Amino acid sequence: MLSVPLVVLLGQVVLGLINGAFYAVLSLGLAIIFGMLNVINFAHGAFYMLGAFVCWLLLTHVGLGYWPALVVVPLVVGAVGVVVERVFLSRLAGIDHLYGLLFTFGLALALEGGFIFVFGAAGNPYPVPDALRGIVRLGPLILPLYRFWVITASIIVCLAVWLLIEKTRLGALLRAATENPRLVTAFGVNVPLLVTLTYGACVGLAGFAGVLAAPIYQVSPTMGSNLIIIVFAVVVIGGLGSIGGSIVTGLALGVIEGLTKVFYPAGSTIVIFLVMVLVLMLRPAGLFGRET
Amino acid sequence: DQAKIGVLTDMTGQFSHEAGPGAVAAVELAVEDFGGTVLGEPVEVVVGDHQNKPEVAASLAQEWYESDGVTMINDLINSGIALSVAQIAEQKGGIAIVNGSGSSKLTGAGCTPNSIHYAYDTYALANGTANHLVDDGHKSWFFLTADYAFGHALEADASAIVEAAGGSVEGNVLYPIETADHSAFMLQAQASPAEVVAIAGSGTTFINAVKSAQEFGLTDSGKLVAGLLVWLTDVKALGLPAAQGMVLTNGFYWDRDDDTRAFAEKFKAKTGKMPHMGDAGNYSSTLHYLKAVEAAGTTDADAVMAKMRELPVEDFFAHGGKIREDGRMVHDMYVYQVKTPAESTGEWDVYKLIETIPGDKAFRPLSESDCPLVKAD
Amino acid sequence: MTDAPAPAARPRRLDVRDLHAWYGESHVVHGATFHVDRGEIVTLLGRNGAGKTTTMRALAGVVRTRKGSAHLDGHDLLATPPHRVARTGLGYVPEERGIFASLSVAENLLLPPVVRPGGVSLAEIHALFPNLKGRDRTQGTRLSGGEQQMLAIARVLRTGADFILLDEPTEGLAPVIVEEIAHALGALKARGLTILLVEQNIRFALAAADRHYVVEQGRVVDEFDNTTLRTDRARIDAYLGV
Amino acid sequence: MVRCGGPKTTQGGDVGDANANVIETRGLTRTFGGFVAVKDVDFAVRKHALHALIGPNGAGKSTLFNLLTRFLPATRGTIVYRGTDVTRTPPATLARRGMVRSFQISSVFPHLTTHENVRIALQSRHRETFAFWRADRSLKHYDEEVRTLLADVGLEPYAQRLATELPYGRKRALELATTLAMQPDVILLDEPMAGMGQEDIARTAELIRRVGEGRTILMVEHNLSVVADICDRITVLRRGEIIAEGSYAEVSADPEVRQAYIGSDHD
Amino acid sequence: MNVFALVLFASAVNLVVGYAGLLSLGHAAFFGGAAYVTAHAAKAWALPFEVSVLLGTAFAALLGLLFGLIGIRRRGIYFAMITLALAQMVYFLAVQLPFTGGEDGIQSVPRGTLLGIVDLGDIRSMYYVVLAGMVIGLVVIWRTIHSPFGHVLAAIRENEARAVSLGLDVARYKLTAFVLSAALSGFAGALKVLSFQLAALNNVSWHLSGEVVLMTLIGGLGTFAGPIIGAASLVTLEQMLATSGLPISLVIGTIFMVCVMLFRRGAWGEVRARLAALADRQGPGKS
Ligand SMILES: Nc1ncnc2c1ncn2[C@@H]1O[C@H](COP(=O)(O)OP(=O)(O)OP(=O)(O)O)[C@@H](O)[C@H]1O
Ligand SMILES: Nc1ncnc2c1ncn2[C@@H]1O[C@H](COP(=O)(O)OP(=O)(O)OP(=O)(O)O)[C@@H](O)[C@H]1O
Ligand SMILES: [Mg+2]
Ligand SMILES: [Mg+2]
Repeated sequence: MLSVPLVVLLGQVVLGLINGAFYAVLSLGLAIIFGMLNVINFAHGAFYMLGAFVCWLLLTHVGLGYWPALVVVPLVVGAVGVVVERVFLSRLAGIDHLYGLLFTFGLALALEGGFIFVFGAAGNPYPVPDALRGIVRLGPLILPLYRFWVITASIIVCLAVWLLIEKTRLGALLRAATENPRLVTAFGVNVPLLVTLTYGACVGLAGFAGVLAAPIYQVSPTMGSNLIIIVFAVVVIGGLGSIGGSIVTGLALGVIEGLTKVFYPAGSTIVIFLVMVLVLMLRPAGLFGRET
Repeated sequence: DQAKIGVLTDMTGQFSHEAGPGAVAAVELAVEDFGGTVLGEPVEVVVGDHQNKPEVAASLAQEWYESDGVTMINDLINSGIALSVAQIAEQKGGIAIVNGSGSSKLTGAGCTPNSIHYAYDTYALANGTANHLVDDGHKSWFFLTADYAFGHALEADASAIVEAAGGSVEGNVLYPIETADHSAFMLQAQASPAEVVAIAGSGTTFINAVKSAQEFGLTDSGKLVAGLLVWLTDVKALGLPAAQGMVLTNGFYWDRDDDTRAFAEKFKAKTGKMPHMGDAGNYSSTLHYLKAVEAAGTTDADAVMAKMRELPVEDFFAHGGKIREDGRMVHDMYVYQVKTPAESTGEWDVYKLIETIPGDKAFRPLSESDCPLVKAD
Repeated sequence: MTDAPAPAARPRRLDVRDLHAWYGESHVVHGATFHVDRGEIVTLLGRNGAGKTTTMRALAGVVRTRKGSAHLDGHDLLATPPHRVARTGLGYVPEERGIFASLSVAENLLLPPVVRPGGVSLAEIHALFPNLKGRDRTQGTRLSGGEQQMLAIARVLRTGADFILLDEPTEGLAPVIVEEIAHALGALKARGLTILLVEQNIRFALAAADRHYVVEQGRVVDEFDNTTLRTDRARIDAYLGV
Repeated sequence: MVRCGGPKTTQGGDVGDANANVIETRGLTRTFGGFVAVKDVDFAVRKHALHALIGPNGAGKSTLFNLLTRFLPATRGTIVYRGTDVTRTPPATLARRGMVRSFQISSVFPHLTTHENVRIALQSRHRETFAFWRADRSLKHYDEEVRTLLADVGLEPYAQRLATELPYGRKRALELATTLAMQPDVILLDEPMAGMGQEDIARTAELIRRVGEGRTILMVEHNLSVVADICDRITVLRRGEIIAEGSYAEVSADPEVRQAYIGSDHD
Repeated sequence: MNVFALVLFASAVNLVVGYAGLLSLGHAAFFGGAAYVTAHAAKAWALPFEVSVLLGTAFAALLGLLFGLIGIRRRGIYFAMITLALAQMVYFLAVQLPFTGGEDGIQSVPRGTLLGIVDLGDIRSMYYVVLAGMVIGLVVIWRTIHSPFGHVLAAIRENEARAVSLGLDVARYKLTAFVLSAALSGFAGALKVLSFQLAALNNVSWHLSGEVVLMTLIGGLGTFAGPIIGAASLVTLEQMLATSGLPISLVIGTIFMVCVMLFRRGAWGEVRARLAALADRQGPGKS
């Protein structure tokens, strides 16, 4: 085990960061929906899948390429989110958040089942855009160029969202609206609209991650279903309500997971859960969360 | 005595592209081609979606055999389910034919007098590819193995053969089956001096592994990728650019001869896609079953099983195929290589044949079997 | 300005007629009728459970099942979408204070959007409630009970709302602070604000308000001015059961 | 008036008698981040006293309560309850040893009926809480006692209502009834009158006085007429420190207390 | 018979989720863990039926104790995630340990005889034994929620701080409820092994933990009949859909969504609310 060459180890750290970037984008949206709208959005993985599929459909049926898709897909997926929030989730506000979980779980199942029904379970290939094809040699290490793009794009998006939420009043408004929507409404804020748009935006983020993922993974109906609980774990480890926490945790866990893949591959599926148990035993509200 | 065939498969879940609707179509085609009736009664086909839940499969199988008059259950993708339905077939006096699952336990510790393992098994697949490549001079191997019993079996079988044939295993990495991202393992494969990177896994994770191999330039850097269990649908899902050059063993390819092409056309007309070895196995085994029922003059499981063993399997899938006492249907296997996009002339033109392995060399010899039925002899 | 001119001389701001309100199935306010004129401070007095809080919630749009009529400066409050009510200049300080646990003190303070210019400045707020000074980063609900009450009041004063509903603002406050609030209300009134107050503390009501309504079982049953209240304590005590 | 300069109360001459002081703290301190909410407090409550804790908002009264009942760990200092050091005792244990509190912001079991709210306390007192094999009919024998307790605080008519539906003032009464059901030796009441109407205040004050016989009560209250009326001893806290202690007359005459807390209005 | 085991399982989950207010996303570890232990005891150690079931149940109880000791002081979603994480570790062990048979599971578990008298190979007697097992489990749950302990549990769920101030050591009550629920879930898992003669990975997966909470929710959280109705209808539905040719996840997903939108208190909760409303309307008329 100790015979792992240093290059491989370094490479793993980079790869881990890249996976971590995915976790960060997904958990960011989830964390906002979860921490601020009080919805356990189980459909987040399904929206990620939807993002990849819309991207693929645009390419194969409309001929729209990767770059425009990067903008169009989040809008499309976000719009779906807006409809879902408006028509369904908004009616569940104020009751036990388990019902939101049940609903989004059902939605995820239905989306996944529906896509398998229509497109089959095997999935479809999506080509890496020309500009990002090829590999980068870092010394003896070979890494695909596209992965570097993923990490750059994700980190930029994460930072932008973080600034928006933490450095503007928006975050405070959202949190307050979750706690006591009627009072915030009485203060003159259109809470339902705020909530709907936030949900749409976060779901759009998942769609964005889906576009990033399409060229790496198969565009397949089940691509989001196992990811979802990992992303949940990331959010919880980071601490509910902490946007920055979920970004940092996402990246860090990507690296931890990557290194586990070198030393004890079988453990890579549970290392995140192990970390979660340890963190929660020591810090009941996660790494960056605050206790209420 | 009415023959009633149950297709128990994954219609809508993760394996539905490997079996599911294709399996149903194949069985229905076989019944049609047989004439639709046997022993003067129409042959009925029922379909069950086990959703990959052993309890659902077991309940359904029990109900089918016990009260619905199902005489034979076919396909049975998902090894846990195949093993448990084989037991139920024995208890209830039904017949189970496995085409979907590849676990060689079905003819080993889990064998029963009422079950047949038909299209392929992990041993045969590993055996074909490993033998061929080592003989071809690719002696050093690296395994990328799905970390579960099925992957371990594939790897163990293949590495034994590699070593027996004078090759060497340079290393391996076990990837958890939930892994979506295989890049970490690719780095290890890349760093290994081995010539062959063999992927011992199946389904979506297999597809993702091959994709990363391509992305990380494994083939470009002169390594050969071998798939130890590859369905035609996997190659279609990957696309030739990603799958090209891969070496694999299979029990069936539609473009082998006129008979296979004729079947493939019919199958395609019905389902819109070309059949793979599971589909062909489902067809062939159903046909063989019906012939045996006719010959036995009854649907009684023991009598039909006896006839199925007695009659040779003779159709486009297998010529002179034979069912051994451990339930293994022995037939020729084939080693293929995935064509490059340039070589391919059509959507489904993806394999070129590089070796045919005769049936008696393809499967695990009875002498190595741990099936109690064999020892009893 | 502090000396109240004759009520009739003032323009009417809030006009409530035959207001009914429900929690789900239970009918709590049964036809309350009252009014508040510009620059006035008016209290609703009454026993626990009389429906004072519910009346305020109905006006602020927090309770949505309502009937009857309520106009503020001519705007029909019952027809206004709930998030627009604040735009009419109405500010609401709820009985349970409504401090947000997930927000810091500063965030709580800055949360309600400013609806008009001329709100109380942060400096003035800190002068009025020195406890809030330097506590910006403390989590809202970690303040002491009284400090939370101060924060709830300060929060609404900041927005520039000029018609304020104050539900038991003195609850849990130290006597010195109560006194100061009484003065502060006077000062606010001088600035032209109009205030509707629910109060259990009669002493405070007397010191702060111009007129008083008595609420009983969801109806307004009596009205006093300050002089009557001072001279005829027995009448009000009968209502309040002292 | 007695100033609390020294480490011990010098009043009454029975200092040192472990029985005389039910609660004693030494150097009790609690900080939140850099903020010192309770600073080096030496404080004692004598047996069977009706002791009031007053002081400006944010003085640290509720924090002190939380420390005494172990809802918050102390940063420094010790707490002695009936002669034993309880600085590390878990809160539930302390409650079972007879020290029960109420909360400043009403704290009831919202979706249980008023009756059930009180009954839970009786169950706790009689340790009838773990029997998951016994039928709840066995709880019937508490009915009479529950009724009496509810009657004491004027909640009889509400017995079958869910606690959440009670008006604010009634919730406070319910909380008091629940606390009394524990038959505590020491009761800590955090602003029991807050939000109550005049009639209830008078009744509750009377009730507190009544239940206080043979018990020790420590209460935080801003309603000074009540404090003056029923409390025999008063401690004034400001910015986490004790600034005065004594009878109401003594304390209210202290200019510092007047300036910091009472203001000009009260006499 | 799958129905019986899952009805009991869902009811056991309801005990913690609905009555104690502890959302557990790890209960499959108890159900499936007990299934593995029972199957292994009956098959590899050839222990009698009763003993295997007892071993499975005891194992689940111990596992419950372990989960509880680690997680019980965490609240809400944090608690849920700890249970999920620990259950994932059990899943990991189930994949890795040799005796579980990996993804194939343990098959052909012998049923043996009950107390050496009733032959459980006979499907009919098996059926009644499993039914009886379920009824016993449900009686235990019924007793628990309508007991002094049940009332304390409700109080803790409603307001933990107040419960502490009344001298209730909340962690102990929650832990008791959690262990009880784990044991009953294990019992359900053991019953399942005996009806199907198999233990498999899907019995310990988080999907099952999630599903069983959903069953409870659909039937009506915190009602006694809710999980029974929820589990029975979902299992039956699953069985019916298996041969219907419909895309199952699509149908089940849609049913979940419709249920949430139409009756948020769960099927049974909704019925009860309607009955109560009816009684209210008639009440004043009569008096
Ligand atoms: N959320 C609620 N659901 C149902 N009934 C309620 C609710 N809140 C209050 N009530 C009931 O409405 C009636 C009026 O309550 P309200 O709070 O308006 O009284 P109040 O006059 O403000 O009393 P207090 O002086 O105690 O604050 C009471 O009988 C109360 O029980
Ligand atoms: N958890 C906490 N974190 C930070 N500050 C706190 C915390 N709890 C209390 N404080 C601060 O400690 C000081 C004392 O609070 P405490 O609640 O004891 O006051 P109090 O005397 O009860 O006041 P009131 O009469 O207003 O209830 C307050 O300034 C409060 O903001
Ligand atoms: Mg009120
Ligand atoms: Mg306080």
